[in-house]
Amino acid sequence: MTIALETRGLDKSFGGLRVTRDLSLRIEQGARHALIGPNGAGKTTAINLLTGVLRPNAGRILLEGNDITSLPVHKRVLRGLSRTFQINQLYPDLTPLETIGLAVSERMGRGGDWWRRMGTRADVNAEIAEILARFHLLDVMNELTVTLPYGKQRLLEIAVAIAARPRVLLLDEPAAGVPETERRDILAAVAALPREVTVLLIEHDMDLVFSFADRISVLVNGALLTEGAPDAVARDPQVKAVYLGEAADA
Amino acid sequence: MFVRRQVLLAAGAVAAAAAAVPACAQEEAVKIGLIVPMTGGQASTGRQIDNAIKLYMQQKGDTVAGKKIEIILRDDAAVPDNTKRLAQELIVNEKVNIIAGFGVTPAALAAAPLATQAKVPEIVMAAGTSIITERSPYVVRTSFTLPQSSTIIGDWAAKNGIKKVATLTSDYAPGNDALASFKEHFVAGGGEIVEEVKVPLANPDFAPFLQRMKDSKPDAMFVFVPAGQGGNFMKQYAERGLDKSGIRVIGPGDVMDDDLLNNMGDAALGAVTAHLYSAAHPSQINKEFVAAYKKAFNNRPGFMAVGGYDGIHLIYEALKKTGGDATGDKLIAAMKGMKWESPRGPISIDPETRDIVQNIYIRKVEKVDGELYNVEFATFEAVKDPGKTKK
Amino acid sequence: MTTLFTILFDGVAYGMLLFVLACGLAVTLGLMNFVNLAHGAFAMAGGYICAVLVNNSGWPFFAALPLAFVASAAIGMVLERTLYRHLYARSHLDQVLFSIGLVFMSVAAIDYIMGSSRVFIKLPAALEGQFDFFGVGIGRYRLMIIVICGLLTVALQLILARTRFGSRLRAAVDDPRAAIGLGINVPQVFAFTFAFGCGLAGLGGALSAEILGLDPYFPLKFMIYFLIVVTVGGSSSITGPFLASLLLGIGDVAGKYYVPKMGPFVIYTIMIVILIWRPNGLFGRTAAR
Amino acid sequence: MTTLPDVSTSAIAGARWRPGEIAFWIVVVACGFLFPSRYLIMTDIVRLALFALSLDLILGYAGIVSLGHAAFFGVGAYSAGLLALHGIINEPVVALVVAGFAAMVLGFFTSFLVIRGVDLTRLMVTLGIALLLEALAERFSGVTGGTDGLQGIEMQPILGRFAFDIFGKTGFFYSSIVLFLLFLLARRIVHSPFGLSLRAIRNNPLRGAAIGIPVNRRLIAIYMVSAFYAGIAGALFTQTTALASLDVFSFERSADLMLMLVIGGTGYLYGGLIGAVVFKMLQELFSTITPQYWLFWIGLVLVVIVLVGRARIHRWALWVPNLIIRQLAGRRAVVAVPESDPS
Repeated sequence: MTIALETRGLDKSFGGLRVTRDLSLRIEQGARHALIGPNGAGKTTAINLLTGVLRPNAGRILLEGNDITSLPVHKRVLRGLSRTFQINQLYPDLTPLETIGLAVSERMGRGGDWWRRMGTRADVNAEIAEILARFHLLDVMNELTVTLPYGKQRLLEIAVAIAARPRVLLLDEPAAGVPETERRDILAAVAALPREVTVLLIEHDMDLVFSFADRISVLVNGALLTEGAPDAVARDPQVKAVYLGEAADA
Repeated sequence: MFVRRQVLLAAGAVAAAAAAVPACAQEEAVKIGLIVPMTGGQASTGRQIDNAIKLYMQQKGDTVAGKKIEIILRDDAAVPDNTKRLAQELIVNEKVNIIAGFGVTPAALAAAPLATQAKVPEIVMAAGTSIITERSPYVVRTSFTLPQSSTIIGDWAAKNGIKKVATLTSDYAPGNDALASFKEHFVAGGGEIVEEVKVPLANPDFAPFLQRMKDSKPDAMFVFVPAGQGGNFMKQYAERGLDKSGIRVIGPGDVMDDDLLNNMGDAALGAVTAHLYSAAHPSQINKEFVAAYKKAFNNRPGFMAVGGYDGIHLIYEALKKTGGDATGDKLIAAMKGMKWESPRGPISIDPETRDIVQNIYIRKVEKVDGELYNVEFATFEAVKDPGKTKK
Repeated sequence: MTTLFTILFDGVAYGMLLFVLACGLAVTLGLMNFVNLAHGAFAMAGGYICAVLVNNSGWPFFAALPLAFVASAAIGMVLERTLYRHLYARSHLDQVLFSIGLVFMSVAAIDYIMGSSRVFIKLPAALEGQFDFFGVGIGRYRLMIIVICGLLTVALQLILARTRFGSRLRAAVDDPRAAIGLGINVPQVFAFTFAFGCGLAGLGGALSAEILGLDPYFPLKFMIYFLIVVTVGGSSSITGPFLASLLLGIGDVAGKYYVPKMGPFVIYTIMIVILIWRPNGLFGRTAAR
Repeated sequence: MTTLPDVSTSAIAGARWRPGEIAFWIVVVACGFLFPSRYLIMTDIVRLALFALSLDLILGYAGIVSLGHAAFFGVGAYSAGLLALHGIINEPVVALVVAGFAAMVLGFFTSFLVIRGVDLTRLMVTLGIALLLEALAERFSGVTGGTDGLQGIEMQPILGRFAFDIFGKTGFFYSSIVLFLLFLLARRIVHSPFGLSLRAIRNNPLRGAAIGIPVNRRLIAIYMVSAFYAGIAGALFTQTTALASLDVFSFERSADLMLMLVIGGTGYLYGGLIGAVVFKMLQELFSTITPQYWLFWIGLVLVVIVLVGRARIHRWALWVPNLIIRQLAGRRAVVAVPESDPS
């Protein structure tokens, strides 16, 4: 198996606070990998390091064997590393059509076109239509994002990430805050992600994690506690102690 | 969702249309478009001119040779592109017969081509650079030119024991005019310029420049700052102790402008300037003028006010001469060579250059009845603009 | 050599004056993150109040100074309660537009009431002129400015460091949200500070009439200087603006003396460089959020 | 994918010309023929409109605030003035474009200072740059004429055929055509993928990068375009008035510009144009009523607009027209587009 995303000895400190400690992850091509950990374990920082929002103090990040440690966010996206956000990071004033159109245009390298109106390239349009259809957004494609129901916004969040046609997708709590009625759509969308896309899922919801992941890494206090197949992790007494016990209360 | 925008568009367009409705009214009146700075740094110039014209029309009535005189006041804030636009609109829309005012040289220059094209007299009541009257055959000036007073103070200084002079002038055309004419005459008379500083026009803090003046240890300093800045200059002059160190102030009279003089404090005492007008000019007509102006506006008139007062007088007299015919060419012809007694003394319009010919007085600041005045002690009669006669 | 000292002396006096004029603005920005371009209008108000009292009502200069402070502070308080407080939550752009509007209004209003020409305050004779101190020319008036502004600065430091109000203010500037949590009435602290800052500006305006000149365009002409003081000095303490003021004062005076035509150019360049290099000011600690 | 044409038409829909827009431009042209005596003020409005359009491009679309946009206006103005004065480029249209590029070059270099930092830093840096240029222009009075401005500029006829006349007819049509062409370009830009990416950046810069938008590069690009527009506006100013003075850099010019855009609203291109019309009319009205104190009323307008809230003002202004539309057209007038705060 080839390694899609790998970190080697990542370290990040804020002031005197070391929030990521010597983090080394290896995520295999096509894996459904979950990163879990209690609150404050450093999951968000890890994702920010992976996507390039933050720069590590030490360590390296490799995407399909290439060092991307010093690449800015947008270049990582173009290399095939895309993400969703835990809290929707959408464009309130844009429609789903425009949002997806933007992502598709950027991926095709047409995002800087200033001489051409949106919607005049057939290849771009076809892909927009395909993605909107796949995520059940066609019916609302001309509504402003800010007016959409939360579940639809959540779908759009994932759709935008997919529109960048990633080879590695980071899903940051995709189902967080979604009402029960719309939850199934989200889960279905996640489950229907193409097999060749490697997924790193950052999640609190253990049901989702265990139904989805084929491998789990547990993060505690910024360091990797353990890693393994779901049942192995579930049985791990250390994990039970620090994490599952807490989650069971929630 | 675009309806709102369309409506806004349409609303804007209609508004634009409404704005552009021409105001056309033509009756038996002579309209004068008065364009002066009423706001901004040069505002005091505009206010004085406006006041003086109001005073004159109050005294002499608003009808002359059977025509009603109508003044249309516009503020250009001394910004030339405003001047040009306002002048054009006054000429085209308001159909004014005369444009007048012009606080600063660039403003007067900006309007000159319009005067030529429209054959409308342009009465310059303030701006003092020589070249203005050469820019259009329709320009007539009732204020002054800087070389008029600067050459004379240059000669006077050289003859009265002043050997070394430091100069401080505002860095714009009138300042440069003043400096050049002073230098030429003073150096020709055997004087020496030991320090030359040009101050930005919009600079309020003279202290560092004054320190330079002081360090160069001249007998006197030649100062030109535009009307309105003189007060600040003299304050700092005193504060720096230049009055105590025996450095006298000489220059054209702008720095000792009458409307500020009394507030300058005793440091101004003894400053010698050459200028066209002093509120203390000892003539009956001036006493009446000063009294009336003070009564109406609670302030002493300065030379800008006199420029406005004479300007409107010139228009009245020219209209009398043409019998109310306000055609540009006829008015200009009538104005050429006109002579009269102004509050500043006898003046006339040079028939060749259309510039003013006037007496230049050497004055010294003294205390009269507890107030500071420029007291005249020598007179150079009928001075033409040396900036032109030279050519 | 003596000239150098005179320049330095003038620069310090100028800088001190700028500090008194601008420190209220620094607090406004630090505390409420409010960009008040109309700060100079309060200074102008103080200046004109002092001028009217001294010139028209015959008050002694030193009696009129405190009143300039009180009156400007009162105006500041009223405007804060009626207008400013509605704008704290708005964007910087709105705040800038609003305060520019106020500047325009104040310019025209003063022009209407007081006329457009420059106003001078009649000074007691003791303050006029210069005396020699080992060959260095010392302006009496500037010396007085240094004394008054120096005392004020010390007093401000003491108030901030020693009093209960000072510690509340510091807490509120540091982190307004935490301060509210601690039970500090931040709006009240702010209203008071705002008024105090306006009062200082008014006092500065009265003092500066002699040196900077007082006319209706004062708020526009000196706005950029105040902003430089605050942006360069940072808004997290008053030491920053104080040092920035001195730097600006000395730099400006020396620049005009030694390179007469390059003066403003030097100042603006320094400001831009500092802003790029340290966006929160030379002495600032935290981001202006 | 039967929905394909649907997506395409919907995507283009935003860029389609609306009747209101067409009416707007018809009125502009009509003004040129209806009010031959008002060419100068109309030219002034057209120039301001172009200038405001330039600010709208960065403020309304990319969310960059600026208090010193006059810097580019001034550079354009002096470039055009110097080109004409020294006879370097006599053809006004070519000179216009060259002046625009001069401003654009300045925009490129200053963009690095402006794209970083928060609003306050941007406000200060832009203001500082404009003041700096003003000081420079004053310092090098040998080139710029200093306080007196460039004197003696004489413009050659446009394309060798249309001479600038004293009453501003040529100037008006020339400026209007330039405005219209640049407006078309701006319209195309904002409806392009590039323009859409700017709106995305303004909405949410973090997410912008996360979908692969090179944020800084886009901001620099639009800043340069905006500088180009402002430069053209400045050059038009010089060419139509044959003047260029220090005043072109003034803070008041930048502040007025902000006011215009605030009146008209940001982010839909017409805001600047409408704002310019309304602002100039207000200024004209106030200064006719009271030549001394018009500044007060302008200030009051600003204060009121901000206090009441910009979005609310626009809603009020449109309440009556919307009502009429509802009555006449029998359809729902949507006032839904929120004036999103640009900062």
